[in-house]
Amino acid sequence: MSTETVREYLTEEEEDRIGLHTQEMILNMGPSHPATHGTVKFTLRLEGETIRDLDPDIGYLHRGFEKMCENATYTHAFPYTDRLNYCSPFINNVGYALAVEKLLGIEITERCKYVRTIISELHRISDHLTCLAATSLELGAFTVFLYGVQSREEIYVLTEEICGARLTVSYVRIGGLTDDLPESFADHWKLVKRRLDKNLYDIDKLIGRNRIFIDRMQNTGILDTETAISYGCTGPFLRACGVEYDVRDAAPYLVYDRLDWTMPTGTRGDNWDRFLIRLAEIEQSISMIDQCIEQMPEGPVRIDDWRVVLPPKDEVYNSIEAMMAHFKLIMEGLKVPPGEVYSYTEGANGELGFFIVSDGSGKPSRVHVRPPCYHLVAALPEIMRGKLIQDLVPTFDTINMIGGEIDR
Amino acid sequence: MSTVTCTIDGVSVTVEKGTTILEAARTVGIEVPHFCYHPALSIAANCRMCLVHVEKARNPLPACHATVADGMVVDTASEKTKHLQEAVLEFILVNHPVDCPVCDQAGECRLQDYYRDYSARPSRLDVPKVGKPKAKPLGPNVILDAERCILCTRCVRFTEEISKDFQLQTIGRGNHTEIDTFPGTEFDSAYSLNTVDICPVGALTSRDFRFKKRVWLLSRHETVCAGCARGCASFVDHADNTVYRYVPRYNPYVNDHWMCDAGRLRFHELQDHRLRSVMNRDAKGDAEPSVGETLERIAEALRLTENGRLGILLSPSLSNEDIYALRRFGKEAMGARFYVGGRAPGDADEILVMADKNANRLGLETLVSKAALKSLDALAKDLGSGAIDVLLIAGEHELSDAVIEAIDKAAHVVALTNLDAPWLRAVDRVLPTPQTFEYDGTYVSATGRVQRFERGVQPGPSVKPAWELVCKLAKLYGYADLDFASVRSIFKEISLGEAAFRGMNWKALRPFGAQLAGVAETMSPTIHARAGKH
Amino acid sequence: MQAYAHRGDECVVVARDQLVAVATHCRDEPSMHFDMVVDITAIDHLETFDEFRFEVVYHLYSLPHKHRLRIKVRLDEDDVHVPSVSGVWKGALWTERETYDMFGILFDGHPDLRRLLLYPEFEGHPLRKDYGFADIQPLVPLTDIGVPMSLGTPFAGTNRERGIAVGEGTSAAGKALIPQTTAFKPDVVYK
Amino acid sequence: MKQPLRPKSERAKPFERREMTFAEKLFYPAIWEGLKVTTKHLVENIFGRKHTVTLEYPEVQRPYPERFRGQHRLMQRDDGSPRCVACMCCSTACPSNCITIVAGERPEETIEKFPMRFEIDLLKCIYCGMCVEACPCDAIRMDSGVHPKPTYNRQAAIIDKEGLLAAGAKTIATQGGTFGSRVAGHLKKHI
Repeated sequence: MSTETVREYLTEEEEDRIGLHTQEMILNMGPSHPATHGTVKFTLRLEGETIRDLDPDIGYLHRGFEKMCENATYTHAFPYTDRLNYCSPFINNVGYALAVEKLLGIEITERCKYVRTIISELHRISDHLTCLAATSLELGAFTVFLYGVQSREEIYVLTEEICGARLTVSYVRIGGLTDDLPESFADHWKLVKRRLDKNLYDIDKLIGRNRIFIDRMQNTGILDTETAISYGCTGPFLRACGVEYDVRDAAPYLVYDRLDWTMPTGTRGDNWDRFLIRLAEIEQSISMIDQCIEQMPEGPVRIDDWRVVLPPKDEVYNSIEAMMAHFKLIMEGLKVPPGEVYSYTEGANGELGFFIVSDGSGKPSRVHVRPPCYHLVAALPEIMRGKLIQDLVPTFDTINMIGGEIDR
Repeated sequence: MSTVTCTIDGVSVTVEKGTTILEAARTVGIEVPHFCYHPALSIAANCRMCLVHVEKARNPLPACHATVADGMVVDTASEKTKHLQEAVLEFILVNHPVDCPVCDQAGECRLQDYYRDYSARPSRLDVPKVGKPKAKPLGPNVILDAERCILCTRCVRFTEEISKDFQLQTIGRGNHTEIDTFPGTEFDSAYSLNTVDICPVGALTSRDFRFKKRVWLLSRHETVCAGCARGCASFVDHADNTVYRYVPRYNPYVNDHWMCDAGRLRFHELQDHRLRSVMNRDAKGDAEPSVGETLERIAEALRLTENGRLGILLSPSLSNEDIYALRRFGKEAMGARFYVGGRAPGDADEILVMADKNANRLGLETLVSKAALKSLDALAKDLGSGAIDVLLIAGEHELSDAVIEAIDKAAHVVALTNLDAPWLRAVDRVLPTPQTFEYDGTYVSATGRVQRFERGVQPGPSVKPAWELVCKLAKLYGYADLDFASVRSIFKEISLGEAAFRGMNWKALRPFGAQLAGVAETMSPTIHARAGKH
Repeated sequence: MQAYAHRGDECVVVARDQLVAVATHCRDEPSMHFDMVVDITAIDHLETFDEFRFEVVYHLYSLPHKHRLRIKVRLDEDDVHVPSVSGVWKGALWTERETYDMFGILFDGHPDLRRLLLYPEFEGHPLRKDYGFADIQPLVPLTDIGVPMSLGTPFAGTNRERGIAVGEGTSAAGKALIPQTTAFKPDVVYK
Repeated sequence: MKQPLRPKSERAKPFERREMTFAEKLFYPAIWEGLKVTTKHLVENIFGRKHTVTLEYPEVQRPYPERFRGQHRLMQRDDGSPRCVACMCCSTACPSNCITIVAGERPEETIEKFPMRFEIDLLKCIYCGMCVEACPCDAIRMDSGVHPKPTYNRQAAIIDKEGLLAAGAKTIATQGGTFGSRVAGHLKKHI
């Protein structure tokens, strides 16, 4: 739309207000804009290159996750949770399972806790790598993107070995896991780690002290701490503001209180802080997985209660007791006592919450997800107001919006 | 009668003297697990699942058999009792085959339910299972899998006490005991399928329903069997717009827990021979004539008919709402003559089956007075003498050749019916109406019970209930007074205007219905013999 | 006011007119210091309770004290108004919009209460229990987006009101142009 | 000004940011450094393919892991008939409703129920493995090691019983009649 056509619609008052040289204009960015990976649309009100206002328009990937869960058994929801944050499906699986287990009031086995910690951290690395790679890509550092996704690819191969699929894992079950870690896991992890270390080193070499990159990241996308808290921001975003909050530390679940790890926090709350925090967290996650492999005890990964977990297959084939328990779980799903819980875990982008209401039947009466990036995108207009349009790209990248998660 | 007070799981219960612990617990909502106990059958106390601990009693007592005494303290849920339940289940399951995948009972099996609720742990016993005959046909409708049987003898007691034909017995001893018929006979009782319902496990299965659908995939709606004038309360189980089975629904005023085999299996006939499309004799082309267009033609013909020259042949198998709408239209708008047809009478027995095969004769005779209804012979005579120009046939009928011939001569014959029948060849226009399981309505049974049935299956797009068609027809004809939006509004008008129905409420018709005023409650002597005792 | 705990989650049920006062107190009282509203959503109790139908649920968290609280407001079916807490926590801005979108609960005093995840033409509120799992939305006709509104209008409004398409491949009507939404479309399997 | 209340954690480790040195401010050393990395990769990949993770796909194929969830197969009994007894557990457990089974009766066999039709719509299937988990007879498996192949039309993506059986093999699992295999563990556990 040319300047003339815009002018046709302006009243004189508006022309006075806007002035001659700068004119406000409305720009739609998305829903399939190259710099908004994930389907989201921003309606920008621009004055020159300055963003006067911004309205994120989400929902293009809305699949009715919460409604689907109401019509499925508790176990059926696992494939659905895979598709929430598709960069770290294990964390969603674990978060959902922990919520239902909290509602059931059951305690999972020791080994299962360690395995769940390992897979959560594994996918935290994969999520952070995706975020770092995409940020670099959109700021022009294509090689960094390749190194990042190369390591992520290795993690996907490992994921496939653990559960049989790269992305749609559906690995965790209420009361345990579908299966133990494969025997080859520790060896394979060593290979993945070696490649990861090398790639992180290369990434640091490429952009760690590169002024072109740093100038785009440093002092852009700043949100002051008070506002960030008020918006409900969590995760690397909040830690970049200097707030020492991590669910794994504040309310340790699984085995996080037994591991030795640090929580990197930033000082300025800008994009560069978030980028560095993610890099540092990858290192922490690597060390956590190593510690878990070392500490992990032998034992079963499923609890021994046939009202919750499916009996072992050879029992099902050969004994009527296990067969009946199996049928009850398949036909009706596991019965969860009436009640409601809010259970929270640290997702890759912050607090991943599941609010589950049960009416005592085999199907949940309500499942609600609190996606971590939802609150970050909600704060985006606040961050970007008065800033330049080119800063929107790195800011949106380090917020790391995941379409599947925010739209559900 | 004197009462006694006892404590069950800490809850104080006051019941009549002679009540069993199990029934006393039920009055306060405590469920004691049981297999062999059935409220309508004698007490056998052989499954031992209902064992409970009673304070001061040396041994655990079977709750279905032991009667409540004053001051008794019963526990049905403590660790001690739970241990008993686990042990009994473990014992019952020793010889149970691993059959859930092929067993039709899976999904409504007592063993599965109780195992999950009261045990849920592996068996400690590992002995070879006793082999018994599998898939053995006992009779035309029932198949026995003796391995799955837990020998609760509910079926044996049913044939002895309810159907009274003594066709089943237990043979053999110890863990080789089996249910069987007497040598050389087969289980051909008219009530044999009730044993399938009361069988708590998958030992007796229905030959008709076998492997057709898994029960957990079925939807269930309340309905009334329209097979005879008894009007047994029942459930219709359906999935994907297909009826899979009828199951009796407990109604102490009508059928207690039971239902006859013929009534249960009648849905096949109704489904296979049902009319789905509008038929129009003078329609051109292959396209199905629309309901609206056909109704318009009928209204046209009615407008040309003089008052008093319309005949309406009513069937006693129409619902009260259909009859009421037809009566109002016929009487008020057209001054019509009413005739009664219906299905021909058949066999009867002392238990449930009645000779009159029409579900709603009492309703018809109450809503359209008996005097106003003329016989089929009168219809043939009136048609022959030319007293009727237009004949409207509503509902299901079995007509003799003479009547069909007479109908054929009438100038304009319209049918609102649901089944294919020979007399349809004499009809000019047919509008399909739904079956009992396809729409909402009420019937009056021969004993005067008004019962509601609800829609389970969705009929085709051109299938409309008779009352709806009549309301539309009245509108097209130019009689605007007849304008009902739903069955509920018709029933409301009936309950306000008709003396026999006065005070009835659509919602309150669930679950057991209401008694028609002026008709005494009469029950089948056989099935209510035990009920009277309690 | 009524309080209970289940599985360690503490919950308070407050009256609707006291909600903002309670929320402000929770935030400002130093011993509570709930500085973050973690989540806002609602529950539809259509089949469970008779005396109320909806519960609006607020999850609060205090960063320094590390404690959590759930606040509930119960609403009747025919009066689904609740005061907005967006003045207390900014995190309520979107979560309340989403609750409105999914349940049709109206938050009085919310600065910009419109649909968030769904498109403006969507009929009904899908997370209500009486919205069928297999319900299909009507087709939204293509709208003429050639008439832009005056640039002086407030920024808030529905998608279509502020629809000026600038740039290639973008459509201002956005989601409204998606032909017949497939959300919640059933899968018929057994024929 | 009063210091705002903030959570404290022993784990927290604020990192310090290094200011850019003069050399870094000049761009060129950093660019040179980056070029060194990429050149190293280039050289290493030309001579030795040390870093390449890509495969020359149709010729070189990555072996799938043991747990890989690929295309389904139906296991066979010794006589080649399907082990499936049409219990419908898999189609009940399937979250995407992609399995169609019609049961039939064959009175002459010991296990008198069998699937007359067994179809899987691979376009609907989400490869979650729930059906394998739900099968009480070891009849359906997803360990064929074959990934779903693209098809030219939708009909070709529906595999029928014959197709599934052809991919299957004889199972080693036994069902309903062997004793002794499960014994010891439970005896130890409960006695």
